[in-house]
Amino acid sequence: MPIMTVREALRSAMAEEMRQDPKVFVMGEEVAEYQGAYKVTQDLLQEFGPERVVDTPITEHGFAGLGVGAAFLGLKPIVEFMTFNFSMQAIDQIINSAAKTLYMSGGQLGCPIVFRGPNGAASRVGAQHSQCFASWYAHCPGLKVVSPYSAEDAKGLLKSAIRDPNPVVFLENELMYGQSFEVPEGDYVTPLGKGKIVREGTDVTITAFSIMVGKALKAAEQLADQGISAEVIDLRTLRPLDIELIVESVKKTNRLVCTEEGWATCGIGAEIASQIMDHAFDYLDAPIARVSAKDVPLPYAANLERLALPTVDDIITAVKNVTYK
Amino acid sequence: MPIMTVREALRSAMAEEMRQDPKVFVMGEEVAEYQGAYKVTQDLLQEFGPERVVDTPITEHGFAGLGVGAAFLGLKPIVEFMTFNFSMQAIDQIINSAAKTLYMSGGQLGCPIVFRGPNGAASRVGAQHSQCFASWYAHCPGLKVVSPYSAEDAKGLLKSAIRDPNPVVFLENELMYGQSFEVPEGDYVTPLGKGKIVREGTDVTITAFSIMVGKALKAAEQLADQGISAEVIDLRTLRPLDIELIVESVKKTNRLVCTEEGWATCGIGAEIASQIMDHAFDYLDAPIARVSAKDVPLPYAANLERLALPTVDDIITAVKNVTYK
Amino acid sequence: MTLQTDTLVRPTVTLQSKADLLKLYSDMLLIRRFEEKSGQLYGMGLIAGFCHLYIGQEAVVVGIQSRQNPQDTVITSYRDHGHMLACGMDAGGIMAELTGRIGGFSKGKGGSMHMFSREKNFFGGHGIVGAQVSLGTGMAFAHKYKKDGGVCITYMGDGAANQGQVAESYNMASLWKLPALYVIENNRYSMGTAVARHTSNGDFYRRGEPYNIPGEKVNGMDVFEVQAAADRAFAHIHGGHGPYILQMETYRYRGHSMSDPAKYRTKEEVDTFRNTNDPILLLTDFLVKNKTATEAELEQIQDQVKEIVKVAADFSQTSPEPDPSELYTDVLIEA
Amino acid sequence: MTLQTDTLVRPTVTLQSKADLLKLYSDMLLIRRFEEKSGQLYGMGLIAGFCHLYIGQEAVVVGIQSRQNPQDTVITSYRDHGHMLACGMDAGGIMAELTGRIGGFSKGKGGSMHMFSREKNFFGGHGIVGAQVSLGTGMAFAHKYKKDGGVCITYMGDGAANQGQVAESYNMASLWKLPALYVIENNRYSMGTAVARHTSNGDFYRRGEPYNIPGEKVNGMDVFEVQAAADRAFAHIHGGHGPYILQMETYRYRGHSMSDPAKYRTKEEVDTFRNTNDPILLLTDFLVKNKTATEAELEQIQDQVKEIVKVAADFSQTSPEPDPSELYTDVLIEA
Ligand SMILES: Cc1ncc(C[n+]2csc(CCOP(=O)(O)OP(=O)(O)O)c2C)c(N)n1
Ligand SMILES: Cc1ncc(C[n+]2csc(CCOP(=O)(O)OP(=O)(O)O)c2C)c(N)n1
Ligand SMILES: [Mg+2]
Ligand SMILES: [Mg+2]
Repeated sequence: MPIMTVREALRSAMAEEMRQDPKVFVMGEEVAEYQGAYKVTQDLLQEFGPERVVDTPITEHGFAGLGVGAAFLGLKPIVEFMTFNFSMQAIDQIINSAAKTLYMSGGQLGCPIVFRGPNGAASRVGAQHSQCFASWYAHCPGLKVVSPYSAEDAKGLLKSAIRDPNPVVFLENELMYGQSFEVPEGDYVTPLGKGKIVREGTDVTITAFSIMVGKALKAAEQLADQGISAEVIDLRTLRPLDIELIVESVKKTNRLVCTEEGWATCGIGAEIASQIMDHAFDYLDAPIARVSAKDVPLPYAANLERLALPTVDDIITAVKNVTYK
Repeated sequence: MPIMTVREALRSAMAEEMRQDPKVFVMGEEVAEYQGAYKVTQDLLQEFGPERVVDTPITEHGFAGLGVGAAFLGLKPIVEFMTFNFSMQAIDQIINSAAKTLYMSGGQLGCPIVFRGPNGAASRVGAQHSQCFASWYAHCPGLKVVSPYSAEDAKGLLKSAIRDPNPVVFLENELMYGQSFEVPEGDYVTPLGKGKIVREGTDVTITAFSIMVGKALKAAEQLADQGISAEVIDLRTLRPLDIELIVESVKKTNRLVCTEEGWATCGIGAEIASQIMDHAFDYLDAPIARVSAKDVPLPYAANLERLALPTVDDIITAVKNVTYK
Repeated sequence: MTLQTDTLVRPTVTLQSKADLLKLYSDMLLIRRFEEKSGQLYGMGLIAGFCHLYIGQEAVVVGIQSRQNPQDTVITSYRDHGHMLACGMDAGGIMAELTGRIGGFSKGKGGSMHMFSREKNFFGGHGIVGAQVSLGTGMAFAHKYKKDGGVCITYMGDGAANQGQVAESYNMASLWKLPALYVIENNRYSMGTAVARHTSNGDFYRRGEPYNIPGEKVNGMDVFEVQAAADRAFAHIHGGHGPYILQMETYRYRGHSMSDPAKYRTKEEVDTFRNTNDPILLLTDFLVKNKTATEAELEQIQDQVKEIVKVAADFSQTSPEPDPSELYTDVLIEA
Repeated sequence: MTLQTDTLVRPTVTLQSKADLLKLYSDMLLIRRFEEKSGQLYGMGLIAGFCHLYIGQEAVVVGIQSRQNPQDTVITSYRDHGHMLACGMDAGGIMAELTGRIGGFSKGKGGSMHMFSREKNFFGGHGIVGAQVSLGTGMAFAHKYKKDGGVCITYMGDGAANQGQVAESYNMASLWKLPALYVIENNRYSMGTAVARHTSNGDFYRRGEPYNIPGEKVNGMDVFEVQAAADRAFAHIHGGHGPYILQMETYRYRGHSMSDPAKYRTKEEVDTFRNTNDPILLLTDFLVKNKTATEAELEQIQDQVKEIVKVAADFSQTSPEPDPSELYTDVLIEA
């Protein structure tokens, strides 16, 4: 299988879908002439021209709403937020217009749109540029929320998201853009709403999404050396959550550690923990542990930033706690 | 003790604090000449004049930011959102400017501001006007998040919020405004960060906030008739959460039902459930149950709206499930 | 503002057939009567929540609608019943939505503020002040992208005109020369706030100037002036010159919504508009004075309108509530 | 734009003492050298994340700052080092923040984009494009509320000027006649997007017209023109007439941030500004031609500036990282 970075995977997902469906277009800040602030849209302008690869002014509220309106008329916009931090400017349009209109119209007016861009912490960019919005978006019915880890999934899930008739929030990670993975050739899609066991194990289940999958896999490796067999689940989609997959795993391992890079409070881990209690309480041999960012705005200083974000060691510690080792 | 509506309680909290501290002022849509869209600011203009009771244009983003800027210079703004749904327009200023600046300034620049207004469902106002923002705000460090039930707490907590040197998100409920409660006389405050046992019980703990406290109390009454003794906790503050109080209660009752009017996913109930697992897993005799709105945008039709929102019966059912009755 | 229609016969008018003129009358009257009935049903508890009546503003939407093309699309705020009727949406379906019944345009799930008709090119019905302006700009974007010759007509209130996303939309619409007509319905109040208290400059039509968007202020009580302005606007837009702004000076007779006692203005102010500047009276006057129609013909229309509203009201009460299973449908489209 | 300062002696200039004139020189030079050093430290990996240099734009902030009053407050975006230095904040404290050390103005927790000094009336340093404009409007509101005679000076970029909250702020500032000076630093690019590609009309100073806010376009490379414009603006604001907008035509020599190769413009374009329109060269020329200062005096200032920057750079590397316990402090103020 060819090797591809996550960046290339995302780009080829967009390019392939744009080739196939003239209704698909990309818009956002610096996506065209600059080739993308993080180069995810590189070469798209050259191939598809300025009508389908549209540089916007820095007005997220307006251009997100514009995207939703275009979707109402049947276009399939891909709206890039330079980072998801700036989606806060536009969040009313995402929630109140994109997510709720199908319901409010009794099924008449769908909104086939993808909001995508890097989410969560990058490196040393400070509190305003580092927030993880996974749990906010996952909270809201009417949306699908996706957050891939590998290049294979980044491509397959983004293609699914673009084809999906519903509004999809697609949370990438800047630090992942340059990472390489094996990627199947050709036109494949990865279904939304399905998690994936990325490492099998028997003693504990670790859930993760986006960059945390890599940390969970590293933790699992080190734990294996210490005789603990961890099963790692890449959630991939956060709404709807593939709870069956987690339940099955927990029924086997009887222990669960939920990881995420954002804040814990009302986070994805909290949701999984609650649902597992509903579905597999009697299988739990230990309380479910959460690993997350510390409950502080992300600091700039190198040492503090390291302390604020969840690490491989944090996962290992949590696993040891729930396995009482 | 005198009887007061929640509306009057909130108003007297603002009036008392404005009398005491000339730096406190109120701003928002229709707060002055119209006397408040829901009359919470009635008479304030008459007493304090247009410089301290400020009608704004319908520009939440701008006036919320304006409030934060004024707070940076030492004023103590009370920013009313006509409803919290419209806070989505302004949420970047609430999170990125109000909540994070103290940290980003190394403790130099605090932001003593209160964002208040009705939150969650009113009656038949449809999906765009009915969202509960409790879990979104509770997710974010740097904020305090308060959501009172009784008039006594509405007054005492709002006074604390106004005096607090930090940004406070104060979530009211439109349907509660007209409800009457006994309220102590004089200048009292209710501390932020403390929950309250509003009914003692032994068989199960029910947590609730805002309008759900009333439903939880009604459920507890009916359960008592059926021989089940429920302890009801009014959370009052959602960030920081008074987890000790809940833990103590669960250690006694060994069962927990978390209620909220908003959506369950990544909600307050999920957070409480997760924390209780951390702190009292071995005390739990049943999985923690959540009662919440159904996972759909709020419908307008009377019958559907009734079905969408959590009811007293839903709480009773959940309690019976966790008590295996 | 004073009566003007009886002193001037505008070019647009002379080109209109009797049928067209009577349709203006009929359309405006339908809105008026529909809204009056809505108010009654609200009073009877059959409609709940927010309900914003359009009474007084009828000439705006009827005038514009009469000059637009079939492929043009419309989007507006929560004060939307008039726009839906003008788009040709069935009165019964609208009224049944107000009562929250399955026969409503949104199966009862949307309510007064949230109705849509793809068939009639009506795209809501939006409850967030100003949101429809970015959305409408996106619809204009889609018209251009699809090269379907359509124009998106976006209505907003005077209060909405201050919203930041309106300015953002103007900037993009002008930059990309989108076929967008922005109609500001200046009914002088944003809820209880008079224009002079929400902006230092009520010339909203000039808000496009910094973005090179032309605009005009129009007497929105006079359907002929509305038509004439619409013609100028569409000519500009069809010429490929990008967006246009029309500020319609109008007035709402009722409170902001059903719960608003409207204490912020005097009875005299309301009466002045109602008595000397009512869009339907003005048009009636014109039709009669110019002998376009007889009293009898007008009465016939009145009867037809009455009947439509009656049928709609009946339907809105006999159409059943949505099935409980509807609670869970339409959250997502099955992929 | 061509050299102008050697052909005209402006009224403001004649009123300035030699010390004042040399302070302009010294302040601009300090910013230039400080930023050059920041770029070096970034290259060495001592500064990380985003770092936006102000090189080329020095005349703007130095010119304004030289005409404002001590009680006036300042707020700007992430391109903030120049503003902080002009406010008199210690270069070492700024540089140590860039390196993320405890001696930084935010104890290392904020970084390049997030620094503040209550003492020097500098209120950030904000990373969200346009956010500082509403915040600054609120600071102006507070000046008026407190009747302290202060003006809030809010800086923003050309890209930021399109943000909706800017329009919302203009509306409120004008409605309430707030003492607000908005300075748009038009450095011709919003990241990689040239002005003509982000708006159809680059006359940002006219964006206030729909709200009755006066504005002017100013040669922001000429510190004297900046000063003269600032005087007009402050006179207007102090007269109680509300806000004022100054659009400063300027240029940034470096990329948007350290990671930007700036391929969207030609080397010639940059060189033209640098060689014929550099604010420091222009002032130097003036000082020398008018015999205000000798080469030796200027060299002395250059040495002083060099020393300040050296000391700052040293401090930024010797100041320790914040104690790990700092992770949990400053989230909330203890009530
Ligand atoms: C963002 C937002 N803020 C506040 C509201 C509450 N609200 C609904 S309508 C309205 C007044 C709007 O006035 P205007 O734009 O003049 O329209 P009109 O009602 O006069 O047609 C307000 C404040 C809202 N729906 N959305
Ligand atoms: C709301 C928001 N959107 C996008 C960004 C990313 N971003 C940071 S600076 C910038 C360009 C701003 O250009 P301009 O306002 O002209 O200021 P300059 O950098 O030229 O000083 C962009 C797009 C951001 N920080 N905030
Ligand atoms: Mg109005
Ligand atoms: Mg710029």
